[in-house]
Amino acid sequence: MRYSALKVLMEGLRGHTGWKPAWRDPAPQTDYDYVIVGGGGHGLATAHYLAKVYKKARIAVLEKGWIGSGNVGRNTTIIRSNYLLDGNEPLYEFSLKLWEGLEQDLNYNAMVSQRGILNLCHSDAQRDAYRRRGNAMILNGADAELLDETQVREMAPFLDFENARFPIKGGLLQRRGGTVRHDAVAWGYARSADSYGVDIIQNCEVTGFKIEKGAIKGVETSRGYIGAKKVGVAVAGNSSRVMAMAGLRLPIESHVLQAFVSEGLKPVIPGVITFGAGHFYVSQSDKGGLVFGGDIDGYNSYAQRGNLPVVEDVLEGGMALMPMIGRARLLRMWGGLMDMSMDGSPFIDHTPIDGLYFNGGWCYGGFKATPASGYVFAHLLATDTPHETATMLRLDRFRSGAMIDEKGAGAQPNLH
Amino acid sequence: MIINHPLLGPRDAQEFVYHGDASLIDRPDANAETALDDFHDYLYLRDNPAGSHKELWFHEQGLRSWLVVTRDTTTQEISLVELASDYAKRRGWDR
Amino acid sequence: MSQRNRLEGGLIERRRPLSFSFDGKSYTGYAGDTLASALLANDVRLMGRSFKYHRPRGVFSAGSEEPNALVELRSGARREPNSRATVTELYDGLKAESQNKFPSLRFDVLAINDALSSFLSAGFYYKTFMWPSAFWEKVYEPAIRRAAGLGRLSGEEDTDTYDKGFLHCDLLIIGAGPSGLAAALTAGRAGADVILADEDFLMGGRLLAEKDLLSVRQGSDWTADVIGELSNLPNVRLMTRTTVFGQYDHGIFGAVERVLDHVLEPQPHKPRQVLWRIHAKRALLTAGATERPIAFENNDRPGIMLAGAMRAYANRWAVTASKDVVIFTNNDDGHRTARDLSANGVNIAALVDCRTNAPTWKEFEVFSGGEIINSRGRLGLRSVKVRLQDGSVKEIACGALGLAGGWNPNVHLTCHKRGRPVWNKAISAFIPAPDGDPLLRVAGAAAGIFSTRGALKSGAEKAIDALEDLDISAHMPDLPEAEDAPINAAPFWYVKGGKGRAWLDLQNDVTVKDIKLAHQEGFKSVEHVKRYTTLGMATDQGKTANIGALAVLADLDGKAIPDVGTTIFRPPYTPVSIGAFAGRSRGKEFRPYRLTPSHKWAEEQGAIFVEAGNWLRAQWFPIEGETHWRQSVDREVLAVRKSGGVCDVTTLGKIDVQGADAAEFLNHIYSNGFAKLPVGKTRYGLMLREDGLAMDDGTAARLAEDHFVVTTTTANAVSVFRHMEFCRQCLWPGLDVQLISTTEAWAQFAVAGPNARKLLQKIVDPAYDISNEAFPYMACGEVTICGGLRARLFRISFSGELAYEIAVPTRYGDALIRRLMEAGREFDAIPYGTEALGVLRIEKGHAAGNELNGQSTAAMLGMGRMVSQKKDSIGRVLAGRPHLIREDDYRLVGLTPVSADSTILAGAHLMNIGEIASAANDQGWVTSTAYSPHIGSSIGLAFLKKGDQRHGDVIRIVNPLDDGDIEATVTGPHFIDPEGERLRV
Amino acid sequence: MSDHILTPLTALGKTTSTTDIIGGITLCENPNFAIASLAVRQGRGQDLQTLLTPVLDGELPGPGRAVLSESATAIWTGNGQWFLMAPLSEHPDYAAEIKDLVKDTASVTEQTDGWVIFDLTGDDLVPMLERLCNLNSKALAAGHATRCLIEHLGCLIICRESGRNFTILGPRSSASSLHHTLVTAAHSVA
Repeated sequence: MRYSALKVLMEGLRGHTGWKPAWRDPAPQTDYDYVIVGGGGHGLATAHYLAKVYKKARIAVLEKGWIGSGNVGRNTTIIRSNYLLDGNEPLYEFSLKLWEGLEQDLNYNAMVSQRGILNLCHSDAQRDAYRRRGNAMILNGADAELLDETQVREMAPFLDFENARFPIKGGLLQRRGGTVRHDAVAWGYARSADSYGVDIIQNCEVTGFKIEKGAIKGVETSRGYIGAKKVGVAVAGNSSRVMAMAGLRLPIESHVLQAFVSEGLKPVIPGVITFGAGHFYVSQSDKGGLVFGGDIDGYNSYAQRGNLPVVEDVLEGGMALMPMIGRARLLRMWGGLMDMSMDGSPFIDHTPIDGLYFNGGWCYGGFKATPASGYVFAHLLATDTPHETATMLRLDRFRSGAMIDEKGAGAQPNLH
Repeated sequence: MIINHPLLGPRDAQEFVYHGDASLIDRPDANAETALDDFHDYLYLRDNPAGSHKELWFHEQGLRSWLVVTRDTTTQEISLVELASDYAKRRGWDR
Repeated sequence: MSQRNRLEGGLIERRRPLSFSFDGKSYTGYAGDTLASALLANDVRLMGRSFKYHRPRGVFSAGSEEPNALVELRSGARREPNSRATVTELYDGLKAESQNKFPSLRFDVLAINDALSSFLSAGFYYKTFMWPSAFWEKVYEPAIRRAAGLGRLSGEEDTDTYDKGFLHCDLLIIGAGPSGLAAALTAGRAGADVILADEDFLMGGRLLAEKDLLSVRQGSDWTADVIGELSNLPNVRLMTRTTVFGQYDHGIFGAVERVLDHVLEPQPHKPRQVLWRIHAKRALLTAGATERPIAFENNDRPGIMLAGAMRAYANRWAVTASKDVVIFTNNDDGHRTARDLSANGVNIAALVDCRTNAPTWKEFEVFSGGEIINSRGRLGLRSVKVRLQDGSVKEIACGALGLAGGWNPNVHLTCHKRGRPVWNKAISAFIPAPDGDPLLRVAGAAAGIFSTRGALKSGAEKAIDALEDLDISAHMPDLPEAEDAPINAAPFWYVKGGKGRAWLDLQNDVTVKDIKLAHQEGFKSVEHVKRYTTLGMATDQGKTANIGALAVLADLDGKAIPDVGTTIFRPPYTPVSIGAFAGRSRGKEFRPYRLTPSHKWAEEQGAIFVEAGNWLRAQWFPIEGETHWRQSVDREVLAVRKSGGVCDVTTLGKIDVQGADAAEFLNHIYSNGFAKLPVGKTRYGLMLREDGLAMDDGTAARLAEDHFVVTTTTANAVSVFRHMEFCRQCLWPGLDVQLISTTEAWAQFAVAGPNARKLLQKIVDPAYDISNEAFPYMACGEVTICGGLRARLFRISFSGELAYEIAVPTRYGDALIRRLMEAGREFDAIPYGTEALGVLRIEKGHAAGNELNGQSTAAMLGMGRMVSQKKDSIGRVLAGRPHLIREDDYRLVGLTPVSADSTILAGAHLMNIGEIASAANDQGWVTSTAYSPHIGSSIGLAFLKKGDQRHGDVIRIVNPLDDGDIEATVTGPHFIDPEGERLRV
Repeated sequence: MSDHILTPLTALGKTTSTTDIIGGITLCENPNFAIASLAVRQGRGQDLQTLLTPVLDGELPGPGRAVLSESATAIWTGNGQWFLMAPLSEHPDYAAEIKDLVKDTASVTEQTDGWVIFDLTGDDLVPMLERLCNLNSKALAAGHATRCLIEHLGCLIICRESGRNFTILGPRSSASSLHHTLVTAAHSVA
């Protein structure tokens, strides 16, 4: 069923009796050509592109709970491609281009809103680093602008310029950055994948892999055994748990990242703004809530909740940057499980087991990468060769020393 | 969170800095044939368990002791806290 | 003054009238009123507009669960959007505006949405606004954003102050209703360290809102007695106006105390709110219960509210929403409301009870087995339509309708650690899982125990229980006789049938139809339904909405409610001001300052300061006639090269390393060797991370066989010390070595330039020979200066000139800089700041932060040979990985522009001449740049692929960000004195 | 130390100590403390104790404790680590004194200038301390001494009399920020 303004109008007149389920609720078949483990944004996007672009069939997405119940439904909805290193930037720029065509591709309005992302800088060294990054972005075909203090004032006059502990010296602006309605991304991909015949199977937890002579044969699930020629795993914070069932140890730790939303307010904040001298970034949703976040709690965790010190740290940053929000109220806080990798960059690669592929280590960069991640993972599953934008995202890069360390923080996940 | 320091008693986790899996104490022999692989596994690979986890915390805003904390990563329950130096010595690192 | 709807009695102070205004109109209320009760007293029912359809709305509750009566409180910079009128304590001069309306509350143009509602069904926006694609940001979204949102922020800095604090107790009791008070009494008498917190400005909870709960005496009297006793107990802390908003790990609770929100303006220095972090050994949740409505067509009009709230308004605030009231109930509690109101002289036009066997009363008519199926009244309720048991329909005129759909225990805090409540059939509600959390027990209505007697008893029992964990023995106090009747609620959630809309989530305008539509479209999981319809996402977090939606879903799936699932709550319990979380850390106090010992003196010199981490450092020292920073910096640089200058370098990290094995320890943490460093000598050292990349560089001076002083960069002082402690305690715990930071203890100044020695010889006491022979390059030692002051002298250089660093106890730093400048006058020595320091080190080719950025190998920095292969030092092994030792890796080089007048900018990228600028052709980037008065042009340091083999080449420096594209010659990184002769003179 | 010509400044950048009286609270910078840190060498704990007993007329304090004796104050600062404090005027080169005393049983480091020291007195300081640091302030008794965070600063707090008399050590370079914090908190509760 195609969505359109006319359709909405007609259904409105006939009491909405005509709307069909956005996706089917099929029982698992005995075997598939492709089984995607994880019904989050990345898994569903992978299924969509596998079916639509790579014309594959007999595809299933297995989700242990309800689709979109992971990080795609619990993040701060930001999209951007303002990365520095060649290992990352092409992938995220590819992702941003896919975002720009998403509504038409999916026939679903995920409210991709390119109102810009502004990274503030507070020192000369920080500006030098941003110039290096901005130039790298442009050289990779992305857009970037380096603003001075005056230009930042024009964009965001409500920032603290007069009484700031760390004065704002300027910022790196990517106008094509912005936000997307996060849940709708999962739903849009699910609906589209379903329309191409992909089986989306909810409440189906993978409990083991069947591996014979170093090759994958299928997966054990809470709904029985499902055979598969190829299995792709995209389970974010649960990567280590799931891959351990295949006997693999990963260069990944699971950490909690908290996110916050305020009560609804009339529009006050134009795009996305990030503080360069503290842990705080913010945007305002179409419903009016200030959506913000900061740093991860910093210790290994599988509990989808954080603790107060980080909340205070984030909001201290918020008040330091924009003291006008003091009388706005924090409405909700929640935590997501980040698959923090050892260099802060993701993996999209085959594993030592034939037919078993891994997509993870996204840290908190996962949401913005959803379309590209799905696309290039589908490419890898379909062709067994890495997509041109993801050639360096290998699992063995720490052995060779080819880290992709944007922050230069070294082998410590909670610093990325 | 509250970390029950073996010397100081309960202290707010805010005073500590987290470092990661306590296996980082078991630094491989740099002169072994397999040193490169050993150090790779040591520094980069993690069990990352959902459950009991031995991990390193540094009491930066306190007495600057490194601790080995045994914590359940699903419930955050802390079952054991010991001085890292004791833990390390017990594992034979007393040179 | 006319308070038409004010009744007799109540807990308000009639002797203290307060004047206030709403939407510009003035009214009067009494001390003890909330804004909501005062408006109702003045017969104001219309208080707001809903989020989506802009429907007229009035007050719905008497507490923090309020979805409708949200106002903009106060004005100017203090304007506070989305303030609940129901918990806003009335004060003299209070000003409130209604919100989310234009032009006025009575006439709001966006009410057009209501007429178009059939096209604005749940999730409609996901299905449209897609064509043409460019229109979303330009047309559709701006319109949606303008319409959305609720109140307006002032856009100005919040002028009030906030504070934070920490509390510790044995037992934290959350909620001061019957069970909370009984618990506090029990624990207080046992001598336990108790905190009793309540969000209300009076303690007592439902006891304040009810009559005849306690048969012995009036409820509020017992309450008064108990509070009296508790306030006299030194071990009990009573906290009113305090919301415990969240439960965190290990018994830590977040609470916000609204210290001065009930006055016009806080006094100077006094915080408006305080955020408390409460460390409780045990906690008891006695937060009571929230009444739930019954959904029917047009159940959202001003005047329609929760029955229990009506009762509270009548009993506590002596107010009724109207003189003619109808009650719609599915339980006996609704009858209690009707009787209390009628006893207060309110006309109960009818009591409609969906149960067929409802009790009857002489005071008013009861319709058993009846249902309310619709209502009238655009801006305020005029009548309700009742379907009687026999099917006939009757219209009843009334100004207010009370809904009594049973009660939901306030389980919120038990969910904050992901605890899941369980279904209780007897009261058809979710209650906390029994013994779900040893740290947080639950008593009273919050545990599903609705009778007053039960509440009192369970409160005391749970307190005894909790204290037992702490080996504190407590005993059952004498509790008053109290009502003990069950409410006999029949599970009845919404009226079936009817074509119109029946509201579940009043604020977000989610109706029964929306839930059905979501379900029809495959959004069957509760979480999907919430997210698709926005149910429970409003400022009230669905406190009165979620259960109704679950009931609708249950019917659609033909399941029982618990089988459909539950929705758990996240912190905060009610929304908390962002300012409170920040506390004192705002503006200039966001983070503490660190000031150098020469700060005072530098200020006197008119120095310009710059933030370096938390440090403030002098950036340059402008003198008479200098109008541009470059003039000052060039002058400072040239002066140092020509004669001499002094710079405060106290900010460098200093770590005292002592012990028999100190040297062996340094051998482990530095990649180069230290074992053989003689006493009285300093050595440059490079630290790698275990992954083989450069972590930090600095010097180590050997003051004695068993004593070194290690310096780190300013930026890495903390992390390097942490790393060294890690190595000491975790990796080599057997070594005899002790570490302590002395960064703060010593004021340290660099004295640099050809005349540095002459200058210092005027200060260092004659007993110490610092001639080139006696005190050569890299020497160090303890000396005395100025007639006997202990000092440390290091002959090290960052500038490339003959240079020393001299350190004295910090308290003498100010005196020393003054003495140094005085002694330097004859050499025209000048003070120089961090800018000149930067230029000097770039000219000399020293790596600093921009090069040591955590992405560089020793080889990239030209220090590959420093990594000793003879010993086991941190990072040596992994530094040998193939990618890190590849030949074509980046190398540090110098750059000078081909045309001297062009400027090199840090962050520009390098391309080969003739190749197009692209990522594929990228040859490297410029790390640091400066104008070198010594060279007479802009210069730069850069990482260039194979740079060490390309000295002399000309290369392109592209900077698309600023449309920059120039050519430069590649040189070695040392622009001055590559052989280092100047250092040794 | 002989009479050199340089005049010292207090951590707050003054030539004399600063005192603030806010309500019933008196806050006074105390520049007259010499501090030497002590870190026991491997396996020399007993020897160190023996050498120090005369100075402290007693044992070195254990975790969370301080010995407030006539001649010197000893504070436990970590595993096998202590601060020794004595009047600066009488002990201008305290670290050297102590080193001569303890010889090679411990590493000694001069810390006199590493800290700003505030004496805090009043009838009831608990409400103020509750606003400042995450300690059970009302339970602090004479002889308790512990590290704590005060407004992002790692401090050391010594209780001389429960609720009424405390000494707070903070990093010297942040003396004015710490001073501002203490004054603000005092005003907020005064």
